[in-house]
Order: sequence, then C-alpha cells, then structure tokens
Amino acid sequence: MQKNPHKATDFQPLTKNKELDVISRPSVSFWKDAWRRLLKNKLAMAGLIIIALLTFLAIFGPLYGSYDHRTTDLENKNLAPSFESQHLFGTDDLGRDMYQRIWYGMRISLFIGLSAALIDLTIGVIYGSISAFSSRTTDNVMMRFADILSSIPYLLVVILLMVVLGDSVNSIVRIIIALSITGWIPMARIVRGQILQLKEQEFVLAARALGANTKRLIFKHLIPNAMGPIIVTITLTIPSAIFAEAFLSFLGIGVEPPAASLGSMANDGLSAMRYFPWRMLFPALFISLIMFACNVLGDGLRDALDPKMRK
Amino acid sequence: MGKLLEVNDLEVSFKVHGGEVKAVRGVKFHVNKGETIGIVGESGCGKSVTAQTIMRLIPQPPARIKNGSIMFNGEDLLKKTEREMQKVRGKEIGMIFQDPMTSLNPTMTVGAQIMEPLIKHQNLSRKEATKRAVEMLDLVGMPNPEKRIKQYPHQFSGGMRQRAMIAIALACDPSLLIADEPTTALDVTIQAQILNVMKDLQKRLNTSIIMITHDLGVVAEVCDRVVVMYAGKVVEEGTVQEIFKNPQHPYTKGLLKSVPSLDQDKDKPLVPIYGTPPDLFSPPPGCAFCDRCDYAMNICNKQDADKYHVSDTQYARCWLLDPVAQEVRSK
Amino acid sequence: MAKYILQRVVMIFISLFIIVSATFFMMKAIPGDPLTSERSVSEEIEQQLRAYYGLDEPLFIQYVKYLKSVATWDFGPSMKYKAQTVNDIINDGFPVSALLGLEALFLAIGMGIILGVIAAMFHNKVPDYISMILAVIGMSVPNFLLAALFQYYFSLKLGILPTAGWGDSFEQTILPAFALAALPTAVIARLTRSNMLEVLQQDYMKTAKAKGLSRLVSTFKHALRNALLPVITYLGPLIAGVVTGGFVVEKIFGIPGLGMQFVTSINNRDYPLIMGTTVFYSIILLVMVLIVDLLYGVIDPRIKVSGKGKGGE
Amino acid sequence: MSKPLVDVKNLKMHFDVGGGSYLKAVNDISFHINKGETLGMVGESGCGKSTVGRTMLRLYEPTSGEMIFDDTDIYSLSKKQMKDKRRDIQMIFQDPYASLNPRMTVLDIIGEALDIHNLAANKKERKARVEELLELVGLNAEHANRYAHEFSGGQRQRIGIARALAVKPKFIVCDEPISALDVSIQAQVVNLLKDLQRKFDLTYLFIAHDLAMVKLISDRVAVMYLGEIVEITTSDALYANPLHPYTKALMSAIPIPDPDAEADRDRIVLSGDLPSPINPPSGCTFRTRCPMATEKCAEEKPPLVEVKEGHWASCHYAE
Amino acid sequence: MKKGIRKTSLLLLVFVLAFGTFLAACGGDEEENETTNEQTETENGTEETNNDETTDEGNMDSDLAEDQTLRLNLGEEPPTLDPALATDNSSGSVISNVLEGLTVLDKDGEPQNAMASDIQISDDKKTYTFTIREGATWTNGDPVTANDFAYAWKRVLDPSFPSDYASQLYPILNAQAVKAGEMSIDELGITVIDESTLEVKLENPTAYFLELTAFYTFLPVNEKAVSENGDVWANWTDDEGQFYVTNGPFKVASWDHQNKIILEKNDTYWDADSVKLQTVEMLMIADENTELTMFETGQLDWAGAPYSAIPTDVLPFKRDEGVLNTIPQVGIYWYKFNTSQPPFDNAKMRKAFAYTINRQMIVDNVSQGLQTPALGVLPETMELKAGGYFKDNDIETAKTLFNEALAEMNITADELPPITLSYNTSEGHKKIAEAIQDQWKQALGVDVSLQNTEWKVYLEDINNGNFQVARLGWIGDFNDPVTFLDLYKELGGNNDTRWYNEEYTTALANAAEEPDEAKRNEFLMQAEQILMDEMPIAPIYFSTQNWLQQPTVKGASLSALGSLKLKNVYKVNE
Repeated sequence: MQKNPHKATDFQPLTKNKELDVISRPSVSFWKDAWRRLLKNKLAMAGLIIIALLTFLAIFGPLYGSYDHRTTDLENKNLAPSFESQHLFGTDDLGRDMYQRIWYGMRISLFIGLSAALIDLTIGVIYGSISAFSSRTTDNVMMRFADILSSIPYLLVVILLMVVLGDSVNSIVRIIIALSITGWIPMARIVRGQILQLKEQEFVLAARALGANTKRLIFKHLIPNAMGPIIVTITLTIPSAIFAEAFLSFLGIGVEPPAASLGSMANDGLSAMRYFPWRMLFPALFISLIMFACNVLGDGLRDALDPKMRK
Repeated sequence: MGKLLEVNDLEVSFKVHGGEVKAVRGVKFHVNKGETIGIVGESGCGKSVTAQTIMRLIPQPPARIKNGSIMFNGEDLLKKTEREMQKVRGKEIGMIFQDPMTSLNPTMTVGAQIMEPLIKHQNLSRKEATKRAVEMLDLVGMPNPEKRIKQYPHQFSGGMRQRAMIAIALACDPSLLIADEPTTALDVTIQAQILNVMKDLQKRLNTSIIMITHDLGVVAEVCDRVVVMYAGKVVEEGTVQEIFKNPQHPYTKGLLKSVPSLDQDKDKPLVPIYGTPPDLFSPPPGCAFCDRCDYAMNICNKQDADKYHVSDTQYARCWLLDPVAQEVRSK
Repeated sequence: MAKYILQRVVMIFISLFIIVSATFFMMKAIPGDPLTSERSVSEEIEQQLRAYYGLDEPLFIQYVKYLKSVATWDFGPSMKYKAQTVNDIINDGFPVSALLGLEALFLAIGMGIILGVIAAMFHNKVPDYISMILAVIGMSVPNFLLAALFQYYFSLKLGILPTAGWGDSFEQTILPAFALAALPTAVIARLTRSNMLEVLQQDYMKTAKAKGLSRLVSTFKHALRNALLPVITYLGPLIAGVVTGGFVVEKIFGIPGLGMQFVTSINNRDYPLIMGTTVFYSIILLVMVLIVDLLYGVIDPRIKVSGKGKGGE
Repeated sequence: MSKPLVDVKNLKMHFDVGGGSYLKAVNDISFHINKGETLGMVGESGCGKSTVGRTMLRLYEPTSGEMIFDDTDIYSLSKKQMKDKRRDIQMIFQDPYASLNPRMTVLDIIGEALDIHNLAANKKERKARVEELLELVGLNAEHANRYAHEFSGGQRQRIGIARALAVKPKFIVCDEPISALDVSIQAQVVNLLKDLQRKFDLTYLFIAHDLAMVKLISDRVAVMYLGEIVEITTSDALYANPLHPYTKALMSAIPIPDPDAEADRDRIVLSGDLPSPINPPSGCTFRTRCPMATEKCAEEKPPLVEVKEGHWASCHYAE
Repeated sequence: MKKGIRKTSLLLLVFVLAFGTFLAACGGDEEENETTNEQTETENGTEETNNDETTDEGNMDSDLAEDQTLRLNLGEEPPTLDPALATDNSSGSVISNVLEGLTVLDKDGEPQNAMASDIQISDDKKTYTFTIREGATWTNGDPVTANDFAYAWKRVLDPSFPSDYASQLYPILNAQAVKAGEMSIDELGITVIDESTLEVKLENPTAYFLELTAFYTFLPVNEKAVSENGDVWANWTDDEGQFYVTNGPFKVASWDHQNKIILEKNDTYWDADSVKLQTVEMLMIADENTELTMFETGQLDWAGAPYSAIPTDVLPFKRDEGVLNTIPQVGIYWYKFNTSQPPFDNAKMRKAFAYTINRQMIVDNVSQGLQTPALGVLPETMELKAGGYFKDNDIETAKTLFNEALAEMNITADELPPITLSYNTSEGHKKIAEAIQDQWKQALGVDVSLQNTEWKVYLEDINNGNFQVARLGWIGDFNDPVTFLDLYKELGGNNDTRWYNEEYTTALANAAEEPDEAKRNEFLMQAEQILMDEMPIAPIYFSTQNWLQQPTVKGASLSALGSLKLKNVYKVNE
C-alpha cells in the first residue's frame, strides 16, 4: 500500500449545503429533442432546406424579371432559357414566361397540398378521436365505413366528384375536395390507433382520475402526444396531394387555366419534351423537388419523433 | 481456481447531445472458473453496460470503449475482430437478458432458436441439433420438451421463456454465463423457479456466472462473490458473506439497510439513501456517492477514494477506510 | 378460423353491396349521358337507344336490374364497345393487367426490400442516404413523366427496348413494368427500412448476436422476417391496385389492360362498364385484403385469426 | 368499530375480449378500509390487483358490485357528481415514466389538478400552490418548468404524489408506486407516503407485489390470486401465520438479502404459471399450482371464511 | 386526353373510301376500270397534297418490298366492326377496308362505282337503280347480291335496332317514318328487282346520295352471316371471327381487343390483283407521343391523320424537316354564340367578337397545322365565295361594331355582363381559348373568363344552352355545303346557338328541292351570307390533316374527308 499523502483536515466531515436535487443537464423539451435529432439527419435537413427555399421562391420568386405569368406573347413562344431575354426558364407555347409561371404554379401546387393536408387533418382527427372514444359498436361501424370508402376505387370517386362538382366551384377547390374525400382516412386511422394506445396510458388515467373531461383529455393529453405521427402523416400528405393533382392533370381534370399547377404544366410540356425540354423539365423538376423534400423530411420526422428511436 | 475472466480498468462512455455520459469509469473485477459473481447496483450504475461490453454487444456508436481490457481465457476480447468475437459469443460466453417477453424472436420456433448456436458453433446436423435442443429444454425443467421446441415464444409464459433463454445461452456449454437481470421482470414465484434452475445448472455444468441484478436477495441466494457498483465504478467487492455481514462502503451499507425484510419492525421507519445518483453526464470529481453519504468528508468531494483492502477478498473504495480518517473519526 | 373467414366474407358482401349501390347512384348523378355525342341523333333514334339500353326505365327499376346483373355476374354489353360485353372486357383486360402487375410487383418487392434493408443496416450513413434517395426519387417523379422519359431514353435514344405495345415479346413489358413498379418500390423500401430499424432495436436481435450469429445472418434470418410482416399489410391494396392496372402506364404504353377502362368508361359514361370495373376492382381489393390478413396470420405465429381483447392488469 | 371509509362489496370487473369470452380480472371481491388505515394488496402480475384499484376510482365501469365511500355508492353517481367525488379519491401510478404526460411541464401536470377543480384563483396562486406541493414531496420548486422526462424515477414518482395531493384527497389508491424504483429510492417514497398519511390523515390502498414492503406500510393485507382475495388479515398476523398455501408460497419465494438465511431456508417453489383469467380453473383457482391440492379443491370452491379472528382465508385446508 | 380533338377527327373519317384516283392515276396498269363516272368534275382544293404516289408509280413493281406489312395505329379500340352500329372514326377505318359499298369515294371525295357496276339516276333525281358487280363475292363464297344491301339497310332502319346513325339513311323514301315505327318496313323506298338490281327511291333529289352510299352505314352485310348469328356476328368473343363475313379488299384475320387488329389481303375480292399489301397491323395506342416515338423508331409505318394526331408542338419541326404531310380537311373549328342571352343576343356584338379574332396568328402559332383561317363556314373543297365574307383580325370594324352594339343595348362597356368562354378539356382547345381570350382583352378591353368542362358534361351544357361562347368543331359527312349549312336550318339538334332565321331556312329548303347544280349553289351561297351577317358562330379555321409516313410506304392517298384507302397502299424497299 502506498503512503498516505492526505492530511487530517481532508477527513473532517463535509458540510453540505442542503440543496435539494439539482438537475444538471440543460432543459430539453420533447420538441427540442426531436429537432436536435432531425438536425442530425442530413437527408431530412436537405429536405427542410429545399422546402424552405421553394416556399421562399414561390412567394418572392416572381419579383424577379419584368414579365407577367399570364401575358401571352406568341412572337416569343418556346424560347429557350436565357439570361439575356430574362426568361430564366424559357417561355411556353404561348410565349408566357416559364419562370413566372413556375412560381405561380408552385403556389397553386403548394396550396393544394397544404389545404388537402389540413382538411385531412381536421376530418381525420375529429373522426379518429370520435371513433376511438366511442363504444365498441360505434367504433366498429365508423371504421368499417372508412374501410368501405377506401375500397371504392379512388380514381372513380375522384373523377365522379370532379364531374359532379362541375363548374359550381373553382377548379382548385374542386380538386382539394376531391382529394380530401378519401384522403382523411389514413389520418383518421392513425389518430384512432394513437388514441386507443394512449388512452390506456397511466398519465391519461391520472387525468381521468382527477376528473378531466373528454375535451381536456383529447386536446391536452391525447392529441399532443399523438402529434408525432400526425405531423409525419401531414408531411407525407402534402406531396401525395400534389402528386395526385399532377395525375388529375394528366387525365385532363386538373387545375383549369388560366391557373396552372406544376402538374398541369408538366403535362403540357410532355409532348414538347423532345424539342422544348425546358417546358417539361422545369415543372417536373420542381414537382420532384417538392416530392423529394417532403418525403425525406417526413421520413426524417418519423425517425426524430418516434419515441422508440430515442435512446 | 484460475481466473476465467478479468476486466481491467474498463471505461465506456456514450455520446449524447452536448457531451458524453461516462457510463463505466474504470471497472475492474474478475471471475474465477466455476464461481458465480454478482454485480449489484441501481439502474444506471453501469452494470448492464459492463456486461454488454464483455460480449461486445454494446452498440458503437453511440457507445465507445475508451480504455481497459477484458481478458477471457488469456485473450483480450476487446482486441478481437468482430468475426473472432462471433466465435466467442454463444460458444464461450452465453448471455441471458432481462425481459424474456422480448428477447426471443417471435417468428421463429423456440427449437430453431436453441438450435441456431448449436448448428453454428458445433456444426451439428439439424437432427442432432434438434435432439440437443430437446435435451436442453429438459435440462432447464421445461415439461414436454419435444412438443415445446415446435412452439413459438408467444405460446410460452414469461417463466418458460426465460428457461428457453437459459437453454439457448447454455446450449454450447459456454464456460461463462452472463445473466443480465434475469429475474427482474418475473414474479417472485417464477423468480424462485428460475433461480433454482440456474443454481442447479451451475452445479451440474460448472459454468461461471456473472449475475447482474439490483436485488440483494437474489445475490445472497446465488452468488459466491459480489461486486457493488455505483455511478460507473466498483465501490466494493467481496465474498457474499463479507458484503452482507461486513459491508464497508456506506453505499453498500445503505443499500442493505433500505431493503425491508419480512421480520422488520413495522414502526421503525426504513432507512433510505437520500438523494439521487449523480448524472454521469457530468460526474463529480470526487466520490460519486459523496452527496448522498452521511459520513462524507472534505476529501470525498475532491478526490475519489483509493481501494482499501479489508481482507484478501474484500476491498472498498472509501476514504473512511483510510487510517487517517479512522484516526480523525475516533477522536 | 372458419367462423372468422365466414364473418369476413359476409363483411365483404355487405361492403360490396354498399359500394355497388353508392357507385350506381353516383354514376347516375353525374351530368352527361352515354348517348350524348357531338352529333345529336334524332329524337326517335334516341328514344329507341334509350329503350334498348334500359335507360328509359325508372331509376329504381334500373337499380334492381343492376343488382341482379351483379349477382349473376353478367354486366351486359358495354355501351361504348359494342363488340364486347363488360364480362368480355374484364376477362380480356384483367389477365393483361395482372401479368404486368405481377411483374411490377415482383420488381417492387425485390428492389424495395433490398433498398430498405441496406438503408436500415447503415442507418444515417451514406448507403442509407443513397438507398432512400433512390427510393424517394421513385415516388418523386410523376408516373406519366417517368413513363415518357423511359420511352425517350430506352426506346428512342438507345433503341434497346420497344416503345409500346403488348403481346409480341417480353421486352415490351420491361419499360411499363418498371414505370409501374417505381412507386411501390419506394413505398416498400421506406416501409422496410422503418420496420427494420425498429426490429433491429429489439431485444431478440441482441439475443441473436449473443448467440454468435454474424450480422448478415442475424439481419436476414431474424430481422428481415419480422420487419416484413407489416409490409405484408400494405401488399393487399397494392396488389389489388397493381393487378387491376395503372391507367397512366397502360395509356402511355398502349397496354390492353383493365386500368384504362376505369377512366375511359367514366369519360364515356359507359354505365355497364363503370359498374363492372368498379365491382371487379372492389372484389379484388376486398379479397386481397382478406387474403393478406389470413396470410399474415399464417406467417406471423403471434396473430391468431380472431379478435384480440384488452387485458385488465 | 366505526364505519369504514371505503367498503367494497362483491366487486366484479369482467372485460369483454370478444368472441363471447370475458376476462374475469376481478371476480366478486369484498373488503373494507377504515379511515386512516392502509390496506395492502399483494399478488402476482395478472391477478387483478391493479384492476381493483382502477375500478375503485371508476376508471373502469365495474361489471357489478358497489363501493361505498363516505356513505355513497360511487358507482351510482352521475358524471357530474363523480367529478366532485374524484377530489376525495386519488391514485398514484406504477410507472413513473408513463404516468406523467411527456408533453407537459411539471407545473402543468400538477396545475391541471387545480384547474379541473378550480382550486387556484389565478396563475400566480396556481404556481405558488404547485411549488408548495413540490416542496411538500421533497422536490426543488425551481424545477416546476421542466418536463417530466428530465427527472429521475424517484423524482417523477414524487411528482405523481404531488399531483394526487393537489386536490386534497381523503383516500389514495397507490398502484405499485415503488415497484419500478431502485431499492434505495423505494424507501424514500415509502417514507414519504407514510409521512403524508400522518400529516393529512390519509387512507391508502397500497397495491404491490413486494410482500416485505407491503408488510411494512400496511395495517392489513389482502392477498389476491386470479381475481379473487384468497386471504385477508392484519399484516402481522399474515406474516406470522399465513394460512393460504398461496400466501405461504409467495412468502417463501421472496429472496432474503442474507446469505446465511438463504442457505438454510426451506422454500416452497410453485410449479407452473398463473392460469388464464379468461378460463379460470374450476373449484379453487389455485389448485393447479397448489402442493396440497386434493380432488375436493377441483370440485368445490373454498369460500373466504374467517379462520381465526380477523383472519380470513379461502382454503379448504386452512387452519 | 384530347377528347375533343379525337371526337372531331373521328367524325372526320366517318366517310368512305377513295381508291378511284389511284386506279385512274395508274391507268397503264392491269386494272380494267369499268367505272362509269357520271359525277360532275368539281374542282377540289387538294393542291397542297404532298402525296407523291404519282411519282412513285413507275417503279412500283421493281421495288416492291418483300414484306408487305403495314403497321399503323388506330389510336383506340374500334367499338364495333358492324357497319350498322359504327359511329366513329376507328371503327370506320377498319370497316371501310373490309367491306365495300355500292360506291367508294376517291381521294378528291368523288364517288366511284364499287360494288355497283352501273348506276342509273332518274330525271327527277329521286330514283337510283344500282346494278351489282358481277363476280363480287363474300369471304364465305356467297355472291354479293342486291338483297345484301336491302337487308343491311332495312336492318339499320328497324325501330328495334340500336343504330345511332340510322338518320344517314333518311334521304331514302319513308326511311324516317319507318325508323320511327310509323310506317311498315315494306313501304321503304328500297326494292330488290333481282339478284343484281337494287332500286332506291328518295324523298328529295339528294345531290350527294352517291357519296352517302359510300358511307359505312350504307355498307352491305351478308344476310346469312348476320341473321344466323344475330348481333354477335361482328364480335370477337374468344378471338373467333368466323362469322364476320366481308367483301372488301381485306379481311379481318384477328382482333385482339384493345390491342391489335390484323387485316389480311382478301384473295376472293373482285379486285384482288391490285391489292399489294398482304397484312395490315392496326394497333390501338392512345398516346400520341408514344405513337410518334414508335414511328420514329420504325415500329409504325404511319403516324397522325387520319387515325390519330401528331402532337402540335412537333408539327413545325417535322414540317421543317420536310417529312410532314398536310392536306386540308372538310372540317371547321368554330366558336358558337348563345344568341338567347345578352350580350350575344345582339348580332353586332357577335360580329365584333368574331372580327377581332386574329385567326392567322392562331393558325401560325397555336394550332400550327397549316390550317386556313375561316372567313366563312364552307371549307375550300366546297367553297362558294372565294376570300370569305369578312376580314381576319379586323379590329377597326370590330371596335365600331362593339360600340354600336353597346349603344343598341344601351349600356357601357363596364356594364357588359360577365362573359365566359367554354371549351371541353383538352390541351389544344385550351391554348386557342387562351389566345383568343387575350385578343379580346387587347382589342375590346373585355375580360373573358375561361371554363373547361369534361366532354360529356360539356356536350350536355351546350345542348341545354348553358354557355355563352363555346368552341366546337364540325367535320363534313360528305363533300357538300349542306353538311355544314343544314346545322342551323332549324332549332334543336346540332343548332346549339338558339339562332333561327326564316330566310336562311327558306334558302336551304329551296336548295334541297333544286335539281339544278348552279341554281342550287345560288341558294346555298345566299344561306351562307345570311349566316355570316348574323354570325351566330364565329369561324376560326378550316382543319387540316397532318401525318407522317415512312418513305417506304407508297400509294397512300388521303382524302379531304379523311379516309385512307389501304387497298392502294404498298411498300417499297428503302
């Protein structure tokens, strides 16, 4: 044994300042924590940056250049992209500036995506919560109804609806309604599943034991805790709505002129692919970018918000 | 008795946001052939990390083995390649985990899961492996083993699953079995069954066991020697008699006192250890137990204690055992 | 088990009845008429046509007649394709769509699982990113663009594959199968990845490793199977969707499948064909979902094909 | 003897598991708890003890039976009346991780109790009250704005206790409040519960599977097996002289932290597992695992009888 | 997709076969042509035809390709091969190559004798006597008889038979009454005099009756084949077409529904020697871009008109490369005004809008198919007044008219009711509408909103008068002005404009009863003048047909009515 180097004073009883337990780590809320994990996911961050950038451009992009997105100029149709002419993305077959049209189209595409997602969210959350909180029979009936609705071919429902709604409403609204008619079902299923699972959790029981009413339970306890999957679903609904609109454009029942979405522009450009590639390339590129960004962000959020992924 | 396993100065930390958690901070202990050692300590004290590090099962990253050696049969497991480790795992060292409900693959028959290491390590044919699997299940006290090997884990109760896990871990006659809280998730009556099986098997197979647990009762029941861990360090080590009859470290003492026994007087309140263990995100410079210790001294706050041997087999890391301290205190 | 299947089959019939009724009335509610055309026919001819197709009868009678024809699986003649009955169209179109669909499905499952497994094994590392970028690209490019690009490069530019058509050679199916497989591949890849990530965290993976199994064996033998179980649930609607044909791909590649009929029958207001394709699709979907559920029960030993209740404790 | 504060009569809680079968989690049990008393309830997981606790708070609507609390059968109360009654009956939960809403700060978790029953006039008062409660359970009031997951298990359990205390209840169901905690922390919580009981004259139902701890905190103990009470008596009597073979087995299975005691201990190791509560065995539910079971046990269900004064057991062979 | 365009082009082709020109042109060859052509030679505006068959004639035999298989794309599944049921282009394209009527139309749209070897017309032009060609047989070996025609026509006119196009037969005496069930079928003006003589009585002297007999509703069917097998005789269930007995230059070898029809040369055809093609593969690929790619990679021998269309964006490039063929079509693209609603109940307002349109610019920049700006309603092939009735893009006049109209309506420009321009969903219509919307805005300062509607709904809206300005097109059934002018003769039917003019109707009635060609034309021109003065429709352009053919394909001539006689086509070596 080595020689003891310590002094006697070292061994006097320690006078502790009676601090109660102190938490030494910095305070981290769930959201901060999720955000941190998201930051680490390079792909998801790339998606987030792309979305931010595209949103920015959709809002401020049109400030560049002296063209209007609607003015036709048949003399200058199908111009290739160039800086000199200020047609950064070229012109289309009616001589309209593609640069301007892209941003206006993106606004419409994003609007459709966001609105569809919001409607899905609202209906899905309400339907899912009601179903989860109802008696077994009601729950069963509600879920069967959703099942049946989703077994009718989606396309049929959408086309029928598009035609039935006809010109009574704006084509953009019509598309949003058509997309939402069955779009809320996955959200309702997710919300229901989450609530059923959370309902039996002890913190919910604790709130019930305190006498919390259903409204408080849903909005203070259940929804905030189900927010993760809900957000992920929304992030993934937006691109699928944009995509579905593009598909409807291909069928010829998409957004109506003079409005144009990225989908309808891509479809317009399809036949010009060989000779005026920019007419297809730019809308296609931006649809794909939105799709890509939203999807990788959604995946990233899924990873970041999944409690199972937490260490 | 030779040393089968020797863990030296093991340091393992986890990378977390804004720094690292030093989960294991210089752990040293050894396991002799044929003996059962218990590693006790509260959750987060690093006992499971140590066990998983021995098996090299700890996911890296986020974990990082920063220092130390794990000598097994004279070879350092930390220096082995992954491929070499695969020959050790299951063959030389078996392992049982805490939760029997989740540690069996739900989509494979129990038999297939027992046969897997046999086929892998002992090159048995399927037929031989099946035979051996039946034997193993029989050995761990499973009724109807022929029928059971064809069943899936969900058809087993928790106790039976843990028996199956033991069968898997012992299938290849490993010289060391690491049992990481094998009974924590089980009810007392089932726990008694499992402990009996383990004790029985050890007698028969002469396997060394590292029993990791937080339950002092379990330790008392099955272990020969005990390693007490606190905040990533070994604070005391000794034979089971020494630890229970003559604990030296205030933490060991506190632990023993805070466990109620059936014959405890009801009106006498329990003696808890106040406070909570330190966050290993920023471990204290001195003794980690200092904040909770009734006998803390000035030095405890500044410097971690040396090892003070009480006997050949028992030592504790506590300044109280320093001759100077005993002098001061006796005054 | 038998009771459960019976229950489900009864449910399918109820669902079908609702779907058939809903479609019938929706269809009739749409403005536009199968007999409308750019050239107005004279009144007496229009009346004769209406009588011929039973469109002059009250809606309710038409509905009852319709239900009868569904029950006897005789959808009658197509109003547009006068040379064929709706049954003929389904009988001709479905095998084509199904063949192409199965090819695409095969591709999607194969590529999807490989991408997903690679991604999960190298979570948050370069291979993960690359796999996911590939997968997401698959679902980022609208189908019609993808199909057009395929034709442009592989047929026009490189000249290695036929542009379109059906029934002459296997090569004709390659481009459409890939175009059709893009989206499901991406979905399966992402689903596989997230399930794999979850499974890889499970305790039994630690057990597998503790047995001394190599990473490859433990990944494929232990993890993949468990990870693929949830993917199977997705296969029900996917198979139904894919084997009944994709409109875009069939249109662009000139494939005589059933997918085209969904859309064109509505455009033509070809009532018998709308109903026939809808009923057929719904049956395929409902049956596929049932089969997948049953299959799930077979593959996953934990699922007993019956209701599961909540516990007390 | 004065009237008991809580009197549970013939409580049954059966869960519909579909297909016409029911999970008989609680099958016709009766017991009472006097004011200021602690009744311990022990049993293995799956025996229905937690269900008893939850049903007593009417978190589940019972299949049948009554629970008289302060002279009222709480199962007959309307929703609104029940809400007021909830102030008197509170619960502390098992899992310190799952019992606190991870999206809420401690201030809101405890404050919610005040909000629901309008116990705080304004924000300031609410905060003051929460801090007071935190200090009462030995927590640092400064941490009120932190989220639950930032606390250790023992600290969280204190938060749970503070939440239950916020509404000043008379009766608290403690549903395995310590089983998820480390031993050194368990004692802290038990001591805290005892202190609070003294301070506020609380009545407890203390549910646990740790017999030693139950003995220490309870005045009387009920042993449950498969949805039924098989033995109930004072804790001293129970430990001194367990009558039911299940109780005996349970006690002998507890590992004792003393190597000498362990060495020369004669234990009854039960074989087999708990049968399914959906399909309980006929007659005595314990007979499938009982070392002394006879044919009679299979045919005849032993009633819970008072074998000795104040000591009830349901075994044909209890003496 | 291009629903509208497709519909239009369907009708374009609805008409019959022209092979006379080819026969005439290669007069030196072995065909002895007994055609007695009593048609007046009308000048047709087909100068632009790029058809080069004449130059290739000489070396036809020497260079004849080994593989006489022609691959073309119908664009869609023919709904039927029963001539009595057919209503569309793709059905017509097949039927008219496998069945042959009394007459066929040559490339200039003139009827030539076919199954009829001789045609006698009475002086009042109301009785036609057809002599059936001797030696003409069906594929089952039966001779073609007068009765086959009588049977086919009566079948169409049977009130219980669902034939949309039965009205094509209405020029026949009592046909309409028979179809309506008001008269017995025996009172129909058709008499089978003997096996080879058919006498047809007409209601009116119908100048274009011989053109009609080439139309597919007038094609013969084999009585035995049809009566024995009912309506399924022309259906291919289980790929069996053995009941489909035909008499044309080709026979249907197989019909793989929705995928492919294969025609083979009919060796029993009376003029089989002049048929060079052995096989014709008709695909059914709906996508125009795909069709173009297939053409460019040699998988198709023909792309575009008359079966399908070339994507508009591609047209200028192909024209620059010199490979695009363009010929006029008997068709017009026009905007219809709803004259029952303000502001288009005012003729001056309608004219103001019509005059403003810059047709030349639309043709050059939007439709890009070398169409002719329409300044009247009759296409070049039947033009009555050269140079049209007004000036294209006449903004000066338009503004004046606009202001006059406003004054008449007693409102200011701001008080103009909101105007909507409707079109059915299609890329092409959309572009034209967008361009015209812009022109109206520029010239008149009127904001017009656009509205597109799905085809069937669109038609219903237009029929119901639920529109203000709507685009439509019209393809002539035959090369005679009445095919256009008759549309506005009375209210209802295809007159969606709600416009009715007594004088106009009278002029057309006079023309119908007038046997003299010149006088008849007078009446017709008078009618067109009224139409242009009142302007219930704004003509935009006269359509053209654009197509590509492989250099190895020779002998193909497309008529303005949109029919391609495959009989004359052959392939040479490269």
